Amino acid sequence: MADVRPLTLRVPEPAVRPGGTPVFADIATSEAGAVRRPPIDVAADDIRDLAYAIIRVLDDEGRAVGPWAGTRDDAEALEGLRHMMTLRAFDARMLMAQRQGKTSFYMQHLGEEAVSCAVQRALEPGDMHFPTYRQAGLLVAAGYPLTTMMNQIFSNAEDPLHGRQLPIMYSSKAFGFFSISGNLATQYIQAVGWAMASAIKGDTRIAAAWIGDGATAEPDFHAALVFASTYRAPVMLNVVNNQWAISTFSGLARGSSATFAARGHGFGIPALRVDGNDYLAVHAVARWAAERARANLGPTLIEYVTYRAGAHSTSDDPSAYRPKAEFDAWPLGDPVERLKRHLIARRAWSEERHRQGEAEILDTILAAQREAEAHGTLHSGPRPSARDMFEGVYATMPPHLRRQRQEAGY
Amino acid sequence: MADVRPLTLRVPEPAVRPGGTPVFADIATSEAGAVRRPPIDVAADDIRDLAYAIIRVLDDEGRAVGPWAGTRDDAEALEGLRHMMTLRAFDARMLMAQRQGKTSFYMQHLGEEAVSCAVQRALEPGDMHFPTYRQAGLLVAAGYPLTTMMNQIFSNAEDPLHGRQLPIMYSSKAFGFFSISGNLATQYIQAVGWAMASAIKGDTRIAAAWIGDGATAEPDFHAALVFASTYRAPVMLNVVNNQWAISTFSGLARGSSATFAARGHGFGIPALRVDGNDYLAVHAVARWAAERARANLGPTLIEYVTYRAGAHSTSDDPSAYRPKAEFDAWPLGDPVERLKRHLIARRAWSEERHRQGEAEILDTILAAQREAEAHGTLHSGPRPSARDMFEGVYATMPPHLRRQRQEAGY
Amino acid sequence: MSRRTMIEAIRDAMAVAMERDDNVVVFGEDVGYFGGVFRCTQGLQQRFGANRCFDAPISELGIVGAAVGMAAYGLRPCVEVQFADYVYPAYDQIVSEAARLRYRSNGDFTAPLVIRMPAGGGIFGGQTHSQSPEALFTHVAGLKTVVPSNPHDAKGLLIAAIEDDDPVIFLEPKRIYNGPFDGHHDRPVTPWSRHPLGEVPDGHYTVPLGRAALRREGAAVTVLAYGTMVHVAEAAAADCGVDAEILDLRTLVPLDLDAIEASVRKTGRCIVLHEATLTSGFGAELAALVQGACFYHLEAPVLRVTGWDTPYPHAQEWDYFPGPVRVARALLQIVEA
Amino acid sequence: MSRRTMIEAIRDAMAVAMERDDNVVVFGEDVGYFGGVFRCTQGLQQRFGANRCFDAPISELGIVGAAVGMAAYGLRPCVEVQFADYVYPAYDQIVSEAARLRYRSNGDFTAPLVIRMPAGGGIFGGQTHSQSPEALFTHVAGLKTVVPSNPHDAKGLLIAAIEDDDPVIFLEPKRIYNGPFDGHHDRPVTPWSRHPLGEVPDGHYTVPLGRAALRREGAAVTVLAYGTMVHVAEAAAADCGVDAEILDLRTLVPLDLDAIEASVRKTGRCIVLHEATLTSGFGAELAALVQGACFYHLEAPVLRVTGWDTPYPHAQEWDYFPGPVRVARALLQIVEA
Ligand SMILES: Cc1ncc(C[n+]2csc(CCOP(=O)(O)OP(=O)(O)O)c2C)c(N)n1
Ligand SMILES: Cc1ncc(C[n+]2csc(CCOP(=O)(O)OP(=O)(O)O)c2C)c(N)n1
Ligand SMILES: [Mg+2]
Ligand SMILES: [Mg+2]
Repeated sequence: MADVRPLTLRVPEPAVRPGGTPVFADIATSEAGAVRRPPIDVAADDIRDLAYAIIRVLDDEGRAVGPWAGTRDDAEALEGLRHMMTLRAFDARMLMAQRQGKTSFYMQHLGEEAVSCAVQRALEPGDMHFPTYRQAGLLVAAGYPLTTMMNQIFSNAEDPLHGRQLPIMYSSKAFGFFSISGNLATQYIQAVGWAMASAIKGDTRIAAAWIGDGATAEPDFHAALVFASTYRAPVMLNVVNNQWAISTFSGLARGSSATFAARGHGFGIPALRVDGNDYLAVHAVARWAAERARANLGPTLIEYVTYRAGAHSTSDDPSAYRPKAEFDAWPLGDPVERLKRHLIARRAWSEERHRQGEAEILDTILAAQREAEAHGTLHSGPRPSARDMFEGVYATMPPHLRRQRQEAGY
Repeated sequence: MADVRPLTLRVPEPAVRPGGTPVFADIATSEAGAVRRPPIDVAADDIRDLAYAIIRVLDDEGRAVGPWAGTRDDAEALEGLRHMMTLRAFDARMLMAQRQGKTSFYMQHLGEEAVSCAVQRALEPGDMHFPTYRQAGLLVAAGYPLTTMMNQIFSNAEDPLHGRQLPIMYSSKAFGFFSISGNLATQYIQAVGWAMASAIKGDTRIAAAWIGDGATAEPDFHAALVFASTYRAPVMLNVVNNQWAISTFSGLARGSSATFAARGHGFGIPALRVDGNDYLAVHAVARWAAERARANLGPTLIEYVTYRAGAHSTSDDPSAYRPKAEFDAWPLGDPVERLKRHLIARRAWSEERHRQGEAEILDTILAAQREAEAHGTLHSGPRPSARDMFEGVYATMPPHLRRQRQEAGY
Repeated sequence: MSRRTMIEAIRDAMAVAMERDDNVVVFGEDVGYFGGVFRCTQGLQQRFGANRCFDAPISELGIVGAAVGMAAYGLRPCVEVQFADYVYPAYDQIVSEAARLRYRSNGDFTAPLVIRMPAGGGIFGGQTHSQSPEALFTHVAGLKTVVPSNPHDAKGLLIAAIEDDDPVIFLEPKRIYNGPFDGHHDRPVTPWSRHPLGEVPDGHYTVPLGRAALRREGAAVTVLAYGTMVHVAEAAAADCGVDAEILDLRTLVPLDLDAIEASVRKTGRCIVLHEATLTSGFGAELAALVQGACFYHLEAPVLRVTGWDTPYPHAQEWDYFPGPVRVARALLQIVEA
Repeated sequence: MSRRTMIEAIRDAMAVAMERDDNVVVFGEDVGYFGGVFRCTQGLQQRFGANRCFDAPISELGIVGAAVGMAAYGLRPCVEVQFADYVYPAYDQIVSEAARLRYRSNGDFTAPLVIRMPAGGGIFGGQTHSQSPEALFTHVAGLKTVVPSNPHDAKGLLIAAIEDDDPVIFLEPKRIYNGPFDGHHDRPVTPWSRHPLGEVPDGHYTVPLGRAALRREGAAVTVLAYGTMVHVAEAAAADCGVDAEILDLRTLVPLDLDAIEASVRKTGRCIVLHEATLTSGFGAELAALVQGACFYHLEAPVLRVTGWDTPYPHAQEWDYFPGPVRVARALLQIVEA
């Protein structure tokens, strides 16, 4: 053993840090339209290569090309554009509201609006999403009232969760949106359990699990893959790879694997990788997975390749850990711009209508905000009652909690 | 959606249950010698097929064939045979001792002796195993005193762990054997941590993690793959697939994947699958992984395909959940028989010397047992002191524990 | 009415609940085809199908996490964790998810599920088959915690737990699965068939969560116990002749504080028993509550007789277990205080 | 000697420990290049290299599990869990592994590691950025649990914890990272630079584990507190004029029972404070111990002023937090009892 050299620890680092020139050499983009579309009953083993490709529909000229094109007509694509624009404008207003002290905390979607907005349209009413904090597009695209979202963001008297939960940690059974947990990844296995329940009951509804690239390292991700693989649960397993997990780049969680989609392979779960900034590709891929699930063919793992253009949250300043201009170098562009160009190319939209649309959307949001603020914001105006803090811990309040509420004076 | 049919839950079941005729249709055995032996610096992606093959060295006539043959000469193979025979005889005696009430509990290795005995010889002194309860072959092959093992099994006055730990949950730093945990899988990520520490210190020692097929469903398995993949830790990740996890067949944990080795793929970890009842193949594969780790090339995942011929533990009766004659139908045979035939074929051994060897080994074990029993057994003779129960909770006994010990009268 | 062991009573509770409500499903490690390592689910798969009772991969996290999702869907999962010592991988799903789902979603989603687990020592199970982790659950708002001490209660409490709309931790003292073990480990084992509480009504009934049961009326001291320790308390009182009033708490959260207060006010003395380690055990809460509620009635400090602050040792099991000798000593001590 | 915030003191403790001992390594989520979301590890990677201070994937289980393996190898890992609310995925590795490794291997392997985590509320963090889970650790034999209340102690205790041969849970009350917050949330924030305990010695020193500190001498009632609640107690005493003796426990296990007993015997009254939920909180253990050890000296029941038995709400944070008004009320109540 004399010639054995000392071991060393590899600590993965992103290609560039602040001050450097942004590069994305490891995002090997496929040509739009180049990746095949297998039948939904394909064997997982026969599409292993798809976990290393990137399914794209929109080409550089804004044309929708290839076998994955065609799941949305122009009217539907326009609706998608409006959803993404709404989400972006909503985020901008709420970021401002946070800076104004009207809420404690906010998390935005900048750059990754296509993912949640398009997937929402690929599922059916009654299906259940188990989202993270970065899928408010699911609510927006489902038509959930913006005012209600804001009521929660402002923790005001009309907050549907009565001030108990953090802003943006929405919950709406009626809109197929499971209560967001502040704990990463926990909802992933719950989605599989929900899907198993649907199968147990002979229902036709399916579930969608959501997780970020960083959170795939959590144990619940594994449990979900095991259970989905074993019971062939009717669930979409979505991984939103937006390149960052607060300050750590996606290579830290990904490790020696080239992609997150590949995580499915060891479980015999078909895996696809898609351009997450391509609304049409996201929709097509999600629709494929939803059809699979609903046909009782089991789970599909989908990696959405996108980029978190904004800060992680209002508590974060990304300039401390990544180059400022990184989003400009991002090879997959801006989802709003890309869908807009597509619609303009198809003469279903124009620059002018776009500006007009932005203005209309802003008006809607401002109106919603006025309405919400009338019910109060975090530090001013009406607020949820302290009495309510004691409610909902149990279905019926047990004696010890009643005593405590009395002691508290409510 | 009118034509959508009700979903159904798939609950995997083994091909046969008690009363049925044993089959192992899903164990697709490769020909001995047929699987290629890549260089240790091969890219994980280039050997994906090896996770679906079975590396075998010993053919049906007992010849050692193919590129994986040759890591053990006859003397070493004989030594291996002796280790396996010792472990088997030790198990038989201790099972009897348990029935006689000399210990509370025992777990045997019948049918899978090759795995731990051969892997032990592929590593170096100073390396550290993080075993489960079914790798006592690591101690036997390392020359750990049988009497000491029995002292612990009998929880007697000489029990190295002072009666605190269950029988068979051994610990020996000196013999490279990490303290066994009764909790499944926890040691898997610890092995990765130990290996990372070795790399941090510029050491040359490597770690070996051990887990059963069933326990791969536990979260620690995932954490280990993530960390090993990210930090490229010098660790062997061993999965002993002995087909059963108490009453559940390996298909329950494996789910829709064909193998456990494939679990490595999503992490870019090279994965091999080996005939676990072929001592020479096990050794060769483990040596390959150990060389990789020591050359700073990172982790290897190895699935050992074997069969748990005995009961799960002395608390278990497998006839309730699997056909009695299943082991007879097991396509990979008996590891002791197979290595014996090989050595006889090479004229390095004979039936007569084998019988003689068995008798010698039994004598050694009986002598060890007499010595151990002189120090007591669980319910008779000298035993660890109650006073000792309070020791070792902390490095120094804190005041509250001292008070409790006094209260207990010690 | 029929005589049943605690295992049979628990099995019966699940069968009754599954029969009455299609939404009740049972799963866990080895619980399907095999019927559980303690046989508590034996026959359920045959009777209700693999759709309703099935084996799970070895992942307590997965089992509880999936159960939370199922409960959110509308099922009532009753899952088994093979030993309470193995519940920790599921702890996050219990604490962060099941316990808080109703609260954080304002009732939009709920988690009516039961997590059954064999707990406690006395079977030479060493540190990984002997733990009593109840205090790790009683600290968590949103959970209920139940520990039955006999077949009659086990069945009634388990049915109540399954029908409850909140997550319930159901700890089954495995040492009394087959008989009312009183801590005299050197004496022959009594079977449940010779104990009045081994009489178990057929069919559906519940023992409501949150009500203690008086096991022995007495005037000298109140003993608060649950699970196996109820029987140890009875044996100790008999052994030393102290006229103890023994309350079987049955449910730790919600707790029957009224019954506790009434008894301690009467006796003026209180001993708290559990097998778990002393520090921050549930006995601490009981002692704190009793001294708070009955301060002016107490003639002696509340005493705790519990497991020591060490892991559960294997060979020294009977030195660790708070048996009738230690309890009797405490009874004599407190009545003289 | 220099003035430091608690964040700076904690960072300094790690730097000192890493400087003195090559075996000390620091890792966790975002702690490497970025220096931690609370900046506690800022500069350590630059100074000691990525080999000694590095980012970890988002897996608390993996972080603690790897740390156990490293500790068994011979390192002294000091890892960060980003919020105490996120420690549960690592709970099994802490309880079943780190805590029992020495015991179960009879000292053959040990787990000298420190798990740092920001805890407590007061930052509008809601139920997932506000928890105080100390009681979930104090119940576990083999663990030590530390909660500093100021920069001076934080540094000395953290160095002691890193040098300790057993696993230490190190809970950092995040609300006092930047100043001695006393619960008067409507008043301007005081920085540590204006507090005497913001004076932090340079270089190496330790504050030994297991010793409480007297923060205020008094005759009327003993207040047992730790972390943020020490400052709340001081404010409450000042507000209501009760002559309270305030003990800052600093270490919960091992506990300085001698100091507690001495004080309660003197004052005859005792109030216990914490932010965690009431039931089975560490206050239960303190109340149980105090009534047990000082029964004949107590003139009133031990009172607990704690968080309510609910998840930590977001908007009602100040209704939940046991602030100076509630504490003052309890002080007045107990001295009149
Ligand atoms: C269990 C747990 N650990 C840590 C955190 C703190 N945390 C919140 S978000 C985050 C990063 C998540 O990154 P990723 O999964 O990639 O999602 P993204 O924010 O990029 O959408 C971390 C570490 C948490 N919320 N829960
Ligand atoms: C965390 C945990 N859960 C459950 C158990 C109970 N248990 C002990 S062994 C076992 C089966 C393990 O099967 P496998 O991993 O295949 O190993 P094998 O026994 O076949 O060697 C189970 C479920 C445990 N010890 N730890
Ligand atoms: Mg991300
Ligand atoms: Mg197995």
